[in-house]
Amino acid sequence: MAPEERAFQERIDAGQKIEPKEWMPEGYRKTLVRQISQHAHSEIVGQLPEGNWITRAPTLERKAILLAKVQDEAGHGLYLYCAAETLGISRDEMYEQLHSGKAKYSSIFNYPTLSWADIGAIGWLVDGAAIMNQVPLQRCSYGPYARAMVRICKEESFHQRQGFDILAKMVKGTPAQKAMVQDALDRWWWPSLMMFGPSDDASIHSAQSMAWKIKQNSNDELRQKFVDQTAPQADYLGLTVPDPDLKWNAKKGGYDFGEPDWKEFFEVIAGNGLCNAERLGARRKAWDDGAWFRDGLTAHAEKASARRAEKSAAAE
Amino acid sequence: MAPEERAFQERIDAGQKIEPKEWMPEGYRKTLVRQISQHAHSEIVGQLPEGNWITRAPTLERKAILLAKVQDEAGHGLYLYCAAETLGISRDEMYEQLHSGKAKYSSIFNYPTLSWADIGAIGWLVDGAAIMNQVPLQRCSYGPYARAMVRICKEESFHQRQGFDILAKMVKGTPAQKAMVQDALDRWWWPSLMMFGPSDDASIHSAQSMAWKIKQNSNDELRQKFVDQTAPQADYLGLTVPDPDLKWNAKKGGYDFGEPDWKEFFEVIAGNGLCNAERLGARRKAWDDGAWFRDGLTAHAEKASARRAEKSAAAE
Amino acid sequence: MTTAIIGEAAVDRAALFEFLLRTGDNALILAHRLSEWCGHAPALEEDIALANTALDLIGQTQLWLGLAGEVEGGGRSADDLAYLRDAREFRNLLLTERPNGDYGKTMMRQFLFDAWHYVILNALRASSDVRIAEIAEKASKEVSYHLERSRDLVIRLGDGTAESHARMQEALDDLWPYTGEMFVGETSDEALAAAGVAPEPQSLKAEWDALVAEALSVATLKRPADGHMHKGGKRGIHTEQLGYILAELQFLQRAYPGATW
Amino acid sequence: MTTAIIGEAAVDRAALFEFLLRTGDNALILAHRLSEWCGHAPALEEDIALANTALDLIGQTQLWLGLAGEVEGGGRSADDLAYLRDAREFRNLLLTERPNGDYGKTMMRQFLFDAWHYVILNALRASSDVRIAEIAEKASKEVSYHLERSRDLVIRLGDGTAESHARMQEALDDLWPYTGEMFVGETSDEALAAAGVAPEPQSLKAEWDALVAEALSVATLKRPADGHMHKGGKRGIHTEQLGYILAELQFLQRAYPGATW
Repeated sequence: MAPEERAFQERIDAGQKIEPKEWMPEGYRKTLVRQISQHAHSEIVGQLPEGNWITRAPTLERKAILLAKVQDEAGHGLYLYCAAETLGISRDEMYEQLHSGKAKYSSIFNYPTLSWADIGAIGWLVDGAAIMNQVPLQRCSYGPYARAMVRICKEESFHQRQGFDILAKMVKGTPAQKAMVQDALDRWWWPSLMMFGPSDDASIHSAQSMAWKIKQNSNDELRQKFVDQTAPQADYLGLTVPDPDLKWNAKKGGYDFGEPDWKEFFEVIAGNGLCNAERLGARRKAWDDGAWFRDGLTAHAEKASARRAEKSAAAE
Repeated sequence: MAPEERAFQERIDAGQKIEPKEWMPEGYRKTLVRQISQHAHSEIVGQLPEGNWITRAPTLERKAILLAKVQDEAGHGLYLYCAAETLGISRDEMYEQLHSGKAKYSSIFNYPTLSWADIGAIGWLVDGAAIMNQVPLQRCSYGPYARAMVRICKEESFHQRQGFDILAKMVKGTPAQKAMVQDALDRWWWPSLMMFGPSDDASIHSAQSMAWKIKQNSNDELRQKFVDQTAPQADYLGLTVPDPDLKWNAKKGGYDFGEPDWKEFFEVIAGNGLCNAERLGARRKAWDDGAWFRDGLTAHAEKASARRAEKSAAAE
Repeated sequence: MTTAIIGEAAVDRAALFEFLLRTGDNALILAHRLSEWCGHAPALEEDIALANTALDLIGQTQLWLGLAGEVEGGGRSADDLAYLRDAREFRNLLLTERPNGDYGKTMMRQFLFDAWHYVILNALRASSDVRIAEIAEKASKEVSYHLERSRDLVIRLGDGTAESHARMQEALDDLWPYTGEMFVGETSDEALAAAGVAPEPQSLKAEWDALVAEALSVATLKRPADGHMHKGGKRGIHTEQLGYILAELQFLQRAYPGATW
Repeated sequence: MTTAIIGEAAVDRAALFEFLLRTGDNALILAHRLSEWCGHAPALEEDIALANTALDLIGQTQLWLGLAGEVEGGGRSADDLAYLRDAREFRNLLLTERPNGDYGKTMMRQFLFDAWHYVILNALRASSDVRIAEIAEKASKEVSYHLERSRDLVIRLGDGTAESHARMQEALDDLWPYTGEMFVGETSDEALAAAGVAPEPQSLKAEWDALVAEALSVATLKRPADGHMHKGGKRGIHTEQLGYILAELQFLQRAYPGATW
């Protein structure tokens, strides 16, 4: 290990934050860029499955809450792109990677939202799993990312409660509403568990990320925590988790549960989810159709600054 | 009057039909092209206000009937374009005139269809008025036009009955349905009366068209006939015709009725109806977006005929 | 007809109800159109701004339609009015239901509406009906920000590239015939104006004209001539667009009648 | 579960109901998509042909869903089934709900569906359930004409200009992953096949493959590789498109419950 690398690791071990202009190993920078931009892309693509129900939200109040949520998510995307930019990559480069398929976004957004209960389930399960992943990131070694996470986690836990509230209202409603909720749980349960990624045994990245304090818990630890938190909530809602192996294990003080269908997981990652083509297509189209808009703003800014220069030259 | 023109007029006076390749005055040809192509354009544009409700038709049966009707109308467009083509103008030229705004279509289609009752009202009133105009055209002096009209009139009267049937069902339904029907009558009554055109006193074309037996009745005559037929039907449906001046005049054996708002008529003709821009825009877009399609078919036809020629050359 | 005693003024309850429906329906339908952009805007900042504007408008819808239901006195909530009326009962301006088109058209529609919205809300802050004055007070703060944004974008895109200029001019020309309706008074407006509840529509035109002319001039866009103007929205005669908007907006309430969400 | 005695065969009533819903829903949803073209097709002859195809499909919907309601035995009519089920209860193939795209894509979707529709209806003409055999007899005549038309257009456009070729190839590539679902059997299919009521879905693949391969070859189009195939429609897991289709399709029945039209 080179001396500067050793010094870097010692600072991390001492719990110090790394800041943008400081020296860092290329692998650290690359890992962070990959992870933060993937996270940012997920926020942006994540607007689509929820946006799908804004125009059909069942009350004005629910519509307002969903609009606010989607707005927050776009805001999270913004912080995260900014955090990634401190590592020397531009937002346009990151978009380019998303649009070309080089960069990923969370696979969960390749599932369709098929009923209003899905909006609740996304808040409860998907945001719930995201928070589980993100809470430790508030203590991540990279300063800008850790600070972005503080703000994001606060809003996400608000979203999670709102999602749960949608479902809590629906299960007290008509039989059709309750069936919608159960159906949403049936469809979103396993994909949510898969959000933590495969077992760490399978991952080479994980050990290094742990050492760098980019990652602080194993995928399996977080998944266990998620199940332990979520299973009783499902119970409270009067729902059945679609896992026959789920049961309380008093000895380990947590739930035993079944293995997700990783074949499906890798299929969706590979682009074969029901919505992959539509999600990426929508983002590409938004970008391409918006080229004239962005060019217009740039041209105006140039004109305006030329005019200011002219004016100040004339004034001298 | 030149001798051939006199001979032409004598044939008309004798009730003979004029056929495509025969000599005819240029004015006769022009009048017919204008009238037939305008009629054809009306059938085509008329698909749009009705098409607006196909996807929302309230039952499968009503949807099927409406589809069949719209299909008939496109078919009428086809006969009429063919009839006009016998006068030496191509279908593409006629489209060009429509798209450039040079050729008109019936102004009635620039009103929006705002409820399902409008579909009934269009059948009852708009097709009803159209039939009133078209029945005499079966005896028009130009053979191809007269023959096209025979077929069209048969189908139109079928459409009219179907439209009336929609309304008859609705007025026996809920108060909301009955209100929809009255509202449709309120909006379509006057535009339907205007379909006969302004009073003939105002028209120079009319006298010549009558002499040529292109036109057989005055606008006012036909309008009177339409009101006489329609007012009792409104009564039968339990509806109120939105004309305070409408009343039976036993002496003349017909109804007295008020004057349509000709200012509105000329506004809509001038392009200022609620839907003018949308209707013409939709037709232009269909045509422009379809260019690659038509080019593809043409290219294929050329390839196929070249292949056939090659084959038959090889066979010799 | 019944009359409602508000402060000092007695106004016709039906006229007041109509007025509140119009104001609420404008906000609801425009918010719907803006929501259609969610995730599809040409820049992330625009996604955020659109969601924010739509959110403000939905909040205003709740207030206006809530008050409308109260004034009507038939026990209808804001949700009932938003979700259970058919197209003929909607009172929004035709402008608000125009399709989004490209982002420039959406912004031009927004600017033309915001300028009017800003002027009318300012006037309503002095309404003799304190409930209206209070809602207008809150809403006008939000709308002054909407106007600042849409004016700014119209200027930047109008005076941007040749293409952005052409798109903005086309948007302006297309939408212009839908602006006249904002200043058309119905008979019910006179009574409301007399009672100091709401301004007469035509009284807002000069200020709107000035706001629009200033921005268009900076944007290097040509103000279209005032030709024929479409109208009908205030009497429930809409374009064919509204029916499709409502089919989507109202689906859940219609498909699951009586359910609470 | 109850069983229905049909001719000689006793089949599971629920399985039969599911099968009839699928067949009816395919026709209904595809007809809806075709209807969206009304007045917008690239040639007048195409407007006529599309309306005609949609009309045939609506007629078939009435027959299939009518029989489905009869088999279910709960008093639901074809209209009840078409207008009062939500998206999760629809059983159509995802292919039928794909957006129209350009006219080439619409025709490619039609061809891929027609070829399958033709093959399955031919098989159903020999169904042990005479009611199914009768409907299939009628429908297969119509569909053989649909197939003739869509095959012809795919060929002419595939082997037309460079642009029409490129558009058709893109349409084919986009739609291909939605074709696998046609040949996926659910457990209920086995019982129906055993009773001679309906063929097993996978048994139709060879004939479909041959029909499609022949036409694509004449059309100079490249058959995509059989990669991942989407499925879900038969179990009510649809794309996000279907909800919007139903909001529009069902509006009047939902907004005016119990009214007759």
